[in-house]
Amino acid sequence: MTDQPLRFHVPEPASRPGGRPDFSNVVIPEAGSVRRPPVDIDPKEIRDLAYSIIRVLDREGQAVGPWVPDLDGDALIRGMRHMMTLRAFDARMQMAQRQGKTSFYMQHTGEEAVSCAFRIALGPEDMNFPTYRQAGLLIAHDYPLVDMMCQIYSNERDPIKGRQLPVMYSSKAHGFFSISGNLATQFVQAVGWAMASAIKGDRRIAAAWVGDGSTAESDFHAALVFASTYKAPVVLNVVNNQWAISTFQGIARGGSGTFAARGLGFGIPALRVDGNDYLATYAVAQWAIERARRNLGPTLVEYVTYRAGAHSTSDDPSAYRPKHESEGWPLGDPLIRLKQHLIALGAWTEERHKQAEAEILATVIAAQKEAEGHGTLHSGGKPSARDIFEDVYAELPPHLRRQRQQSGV
Amino acid sequence: MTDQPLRFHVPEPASRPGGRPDFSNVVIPEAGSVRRPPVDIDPKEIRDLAYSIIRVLDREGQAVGPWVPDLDGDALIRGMRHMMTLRAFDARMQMAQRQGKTSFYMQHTGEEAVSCAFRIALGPEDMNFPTYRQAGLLIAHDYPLVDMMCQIYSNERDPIKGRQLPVMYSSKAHGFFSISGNLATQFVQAVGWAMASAIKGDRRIAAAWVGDGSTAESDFHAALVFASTYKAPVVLNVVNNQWAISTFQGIARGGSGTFAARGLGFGIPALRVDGNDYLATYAVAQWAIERARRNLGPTLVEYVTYRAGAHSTSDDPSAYRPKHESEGWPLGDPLIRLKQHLIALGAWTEERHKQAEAEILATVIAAQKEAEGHGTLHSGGKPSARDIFEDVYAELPPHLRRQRQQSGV
Amino acid sequence: MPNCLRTCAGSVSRAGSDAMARMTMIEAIRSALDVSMGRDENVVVYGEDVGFFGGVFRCTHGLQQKYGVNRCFDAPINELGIVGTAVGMAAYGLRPCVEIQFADYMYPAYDQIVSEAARLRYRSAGDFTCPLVIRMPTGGGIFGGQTHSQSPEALFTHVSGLKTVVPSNPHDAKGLLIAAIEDPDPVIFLEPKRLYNGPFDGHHDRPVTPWSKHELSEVPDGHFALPLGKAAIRREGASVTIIAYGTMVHVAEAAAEETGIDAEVIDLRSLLPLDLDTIVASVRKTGRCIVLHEATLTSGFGAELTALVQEHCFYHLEAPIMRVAGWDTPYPHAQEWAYFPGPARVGAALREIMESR
Amino acid sequence: MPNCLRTCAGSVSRAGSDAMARMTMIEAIRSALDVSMGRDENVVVYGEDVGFFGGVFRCTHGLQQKYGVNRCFDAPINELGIVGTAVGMAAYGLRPCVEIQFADYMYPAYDQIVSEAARLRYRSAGDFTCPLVIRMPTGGGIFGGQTHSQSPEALFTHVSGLKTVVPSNPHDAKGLLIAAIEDPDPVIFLEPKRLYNGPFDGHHDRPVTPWSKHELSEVPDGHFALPLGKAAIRREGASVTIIAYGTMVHVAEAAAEETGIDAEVIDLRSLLPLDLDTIVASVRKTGRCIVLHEATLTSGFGAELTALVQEHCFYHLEAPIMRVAGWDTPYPHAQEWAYFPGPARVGAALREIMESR
Ligand SMILES: Cc1ncc(C[n+]2csc(CCOP(=O)(O)OP(=O)(O)O)c2C)c(N)n1
Ligand SMILES: Cc1ncc(C[n+]2csc(CCOP(=O)(O)OP(=O)(O)O)c2C)c(N)n1
Ligand SMILES: [Mg+2]
Ligand SMILES: [Mg+2]
Repeated sequence: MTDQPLRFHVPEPASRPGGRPDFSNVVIPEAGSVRRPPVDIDPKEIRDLAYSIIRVLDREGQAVGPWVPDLDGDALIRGMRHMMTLRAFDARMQMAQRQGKTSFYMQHTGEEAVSCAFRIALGPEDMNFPTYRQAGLLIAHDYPLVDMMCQIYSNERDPIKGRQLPVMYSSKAHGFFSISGNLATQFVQAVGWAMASAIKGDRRIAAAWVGDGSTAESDFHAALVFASTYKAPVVLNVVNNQWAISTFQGIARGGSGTFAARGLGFGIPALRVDGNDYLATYAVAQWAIERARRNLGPTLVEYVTYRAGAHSTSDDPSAYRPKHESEGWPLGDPLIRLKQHLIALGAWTEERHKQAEAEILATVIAAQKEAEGHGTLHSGGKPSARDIFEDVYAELPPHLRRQRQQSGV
Repeated sequence: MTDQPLRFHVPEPASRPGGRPDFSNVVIPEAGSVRRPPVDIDPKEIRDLAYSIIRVLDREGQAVGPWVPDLDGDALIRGMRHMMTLRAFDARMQMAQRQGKTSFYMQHTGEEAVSCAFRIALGPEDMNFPTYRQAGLLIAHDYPLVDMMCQIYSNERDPIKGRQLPVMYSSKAHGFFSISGNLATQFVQAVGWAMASAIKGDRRIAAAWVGDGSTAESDFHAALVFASTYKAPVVLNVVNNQWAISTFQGIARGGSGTFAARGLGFGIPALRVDGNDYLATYAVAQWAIERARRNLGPTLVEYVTYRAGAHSTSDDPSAYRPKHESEGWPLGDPLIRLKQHLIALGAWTEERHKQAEAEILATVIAAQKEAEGHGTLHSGGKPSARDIFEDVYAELPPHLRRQRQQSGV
Repeated sequence: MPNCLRTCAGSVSRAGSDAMARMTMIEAIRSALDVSMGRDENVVVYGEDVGFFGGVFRCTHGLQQKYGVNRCFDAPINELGIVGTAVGMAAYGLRPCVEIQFADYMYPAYDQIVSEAARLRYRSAGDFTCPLVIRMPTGGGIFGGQTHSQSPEALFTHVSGLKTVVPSNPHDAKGLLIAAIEDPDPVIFLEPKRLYNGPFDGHHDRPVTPWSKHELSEVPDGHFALPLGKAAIRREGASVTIIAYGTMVHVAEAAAEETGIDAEVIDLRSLLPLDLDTIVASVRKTGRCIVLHEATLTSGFGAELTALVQEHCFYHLEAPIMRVAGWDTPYPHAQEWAYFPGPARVGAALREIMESR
Repeated sequence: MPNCLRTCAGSVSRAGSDAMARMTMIEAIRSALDVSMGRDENVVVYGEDVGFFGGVFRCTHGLQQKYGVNRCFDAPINELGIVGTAVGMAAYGLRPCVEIQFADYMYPAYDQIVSEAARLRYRSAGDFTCPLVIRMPTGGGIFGGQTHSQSPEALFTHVSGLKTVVPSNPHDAKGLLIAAIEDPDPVIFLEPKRLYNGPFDGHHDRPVTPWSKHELSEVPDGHFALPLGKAAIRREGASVTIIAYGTMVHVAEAAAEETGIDAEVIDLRSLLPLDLDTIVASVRKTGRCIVLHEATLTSGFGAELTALVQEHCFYHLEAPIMRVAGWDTPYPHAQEWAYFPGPARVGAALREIMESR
């Protein structure tokens, strides 16, 4: 017993607008310092990995330690180009939104490595259940940029007929599940998809995606419960980019120290990885994917990264975090780090980089031009108003037929 | 990669009807063997306690080790009487249901120690958010048996006016929150109540209750998230009685080994205790309550116990578990164990026990008689049909006034 | 074919044996699951206690034993997870048919139902689909109190992308459930639990009749599907139309018998899609209409029926459409029979509507 | 008092300053929270991004700075947890006023709202109560697509124990929100987000008018509460009654102006409790009725309004009641203006109903 009154505790970020960026609480182990256990290890033996950060690229751009993946120079250059494409794509679409060509856009700045590297580790038959910040999964799988843009413009060629907010892509053929917009709902669906594959005795696995803030949602818990119980062949990805709109990750994380730790309470092996390190991200993804594929069950992976841009085109981060916070982010920029590594490898030069940049920009601009030929949100080709009534059901029921008639379309 | 097809995994209990009870997977440490850390210890230091079982009473009925609580003989005798009262109450109400005096009943057999001991450790101003299997919280706090029975009979004296299923008690004055019937919903409400106390700078704490099966629910996760983030002064109790109706605990627990482990992913200290050991249960409750009171935040406690009876009067466990499984339960019966301890202490005799049993039965029967004087579900005094329309809102709105009129009551 | 199914039954599609058997509603549901699992190995069944034990109402009894633990299994108590994983499975290509133990416990799954299952086809323009059935026992009359008695159908009919079905007898339960499982879209399948073991006319104080005495307990043994969206006229009448579904169909029939009023009783069977044609034809004929349900009145499905009837039959109506429904309160325990809209209330409404104008 | 509030405003209770100020809807909501927090230290405000930042729509801007982190704070992204903890706080004796970032995200909290907040008083016979306000931006018109545009009011009006309020202007937003916070029971407070910064008449292709040009942006500075359950007549008329709420009030007014039809426009303000007297008096006078809402048609709140009007005004109706509502589909993005029930659709309905009979 005590005579002290209780006090309410609300976690606060280290710094706010006007303050200096402060990441002193992000403990970063040396590259190469975290061990690489075999994939069939007893989860109990690697609980500590949920509190560390697996890193491969050191400060000099060298790949070091047990997690160095078997990616050759060509593969890494391809990865580099994927990330550069995503960044160029973001820049053009952000601008297109500012120009009023669409209603909304969400960038990936600083997080490109996560989805680009993961996609390379995954098989073509597998399925991602992404959030709105994993377009790298499409780009690294050669989904046409034009199709992405047509979706963003909600134009006549939009594969989903103008029905969804920009960036809410869907492509079964590219292993990219339709994005919901309701946070975390798909995390548990990924587990169900993986269960189905196991029930059928197939070989396909699923990858679930969620942001740091969204781990607080109930669907995250449901996913862990079902994945743990049925040992579903699924990789449970948490992209910790430090922010959920204006809310710092401490609000969702509470006292656990890391998001990876959430897995421990379910006996799910959990790894934490430097999400700005393309090689480490790939290596960890590969490890988790192999576990799923070998029927060893789910793995939880936390990607430690930083959302360098605004949450979306509706957001202005200077209202809630120091203006230059991103410059203080200790894990750097994924593109610069991979570029440095490629140069250190001798597989790349500043010149080739500039060339690639120009080339990629040209490709993106060409795609944009083609997409805009099919219309933008407010002008040119549009999906039909009849499309409002289609696909609610496989067949139009009588009441919708009446309504469509009434609508005069 | 592998050529093996995936296989679906569904956990199975060790034994089914026709088989022999098998609890070989329940690892039970020696009484007295688990250390007792100070309440302000860093949660990181006691992660192992989530995988052990704190026990005080040894096989000879001696109280041993660091968790022996400061309960004198009189206090223990009171505890004994609470548990005996609950068991007698259960027997009478079970019978009353069989006699058609009410629609439904749920027993506590084998779990009496958990709620009876916890209530003694809690303060009078604190609030429990119970499930339907913690009537010990009322009995150990001297809530009138007659009132409980009137609720069970839904009669004219039912404090909640016949509105709820039997055993869904409610008493603010006795720190017993209205039971919902929807599993786990109240777990997170307890956290909110505790947050409110902290916001106000009060000294009251909350206790949340949930069953092993119900930890799978989303509200459990929400509770952990909010309790962890706001360091709410709450004790999060999981009563693991091995079964959720016909479903063994492995379905909810999955690969984690224990339910206490769930707390670790949130940085919430988690203890596991022998729920059939009145002393250990009291001691652990006290430890967790002190943490809350001293503003050190939430504690998760898993009570390892066994549901010796049916889930409810609608259930027949012989359809899904070995008929005599309860006899194989390695933690014994809480009443027998405390009785043995009291006798070993010299504070109790077989004779006094028999006497007490008779006395308690007489008290329960007298209460029953009194309660039945106010009616049972199908005969005698009833709540008014007008009560249907009251308390939906503080004031009767016009549409309900019209409906009441129409109903002719 | 039983006599009372003679109208609007739609085309019954049937494969396999034409043999008939007497079944309770529980047996009919189990038979539908059995037949579906036998024909299509993509059909999987899970939920709380549905595996080894076979469900608290025994609707899945024996299925795990017959089809294996891969096809019928116990789920953790997390309705969100049950439906959420089922959405993923359906997207994979399975046909999950999951059970929510009581409709009162579907709320935790509501987001997955509304935001996910119902909209997947639409938002992916057909790229992904969700052939999923969610079964749940519904309705009162068993002294279940507030959390074992609810009728939440209006919470589904308001959601575009869902179909909502409520059988009133074993025959329909089997035919509709098979159709639901074979449907390419998510179907909410509400099972009036008071009907599981016998038809219930609302007279709680009279002995229960078993299904075996009711002609609609005669159910085809093998595969047969009833189309979703076709109502049945259970009783023909000229003076007033009663629109009902589930348990209330039997209450309506009883009230018509008892009052001697020549009421036509429509059993909707499917609320969405709705068989508006049958409703409109009947009300235009009778000129009077009573809408019945157990669910609370305000914003209940009866409101929609009333709105449609007044829109389509305005010039034929001789009296205001009346609604008889549960009072706008939580479902009470002790006062169940003062709450339940039984034959007395329906009879009173019949008499009142016949006096109008 | 602005002219268009002259009828049925009910008794306005006001304490403190009588000074008036021009406010947007956002400012009015913020002012209501500010006034409430200032008067009663039991009022606490939380939700996703509502603390330091002040909410994605800025409705709570400055409150954390003014009242401290104990009274206004950020919540984890878990709507169940937000409402679930608020139920516990309300039972403790606080008056939580929580924000759900968009109404489209309330589904995860639906169980806590329906099974818990709404029934706590009832099931404990008043032993525990739940004075709780859940604010949420609702409705379309901002190119928000399916998850930023929904109008789920009917999912609340079907739930006994809840009150549901929808303001259409800054004046009402403040008065109703203060009343909601002071109410002893849970209140769902739906904020039509298209109205946050200006009245919107449905003409998306015309320049936006700011609130400052609208007389209902004149809002008392200090405390004032509008009673829940009193509608307002926004436009008097003799030929037809339009029942609307939220954004659709402005659409209705525009359609009446444009068609020149002498329509009476009722702004419900509170859907439950409902001001049936005002509705009935108006429809008995006009003999015609159109019900409007943005929510999908089937089982929308318009169905309930239609059912009530036909019940209470049957003998006064000259034509079927018409409903104009969102189509029964998910809310599309590109086709927003073909979907939104704007002045063209309402105007067509007005013309059609005037031609009936
Ligand atoms: C169920 C639900 N609640 C709230 C929102 C509103 N919302 C959209 S994004 C977002 C923040 C998500 O943060 P995080 O999960 O960290 O992902 P990030 O944006 O950082 O990638 C919020 C609160 C939503 N879309 N869905
Ligand atoms: C939300 C919800 N889902 C399902 C149920 C039905 N149900 C009642 S008790 C029960 C089992 C609970 O098991 P457990 O949590 O272990 O508690 P115990 O009965 O063992 O004390 C179930 C599934 C319910 N009451 N609420
Ligand atoms: Mg984030
Ligand atoms: Mg249990």
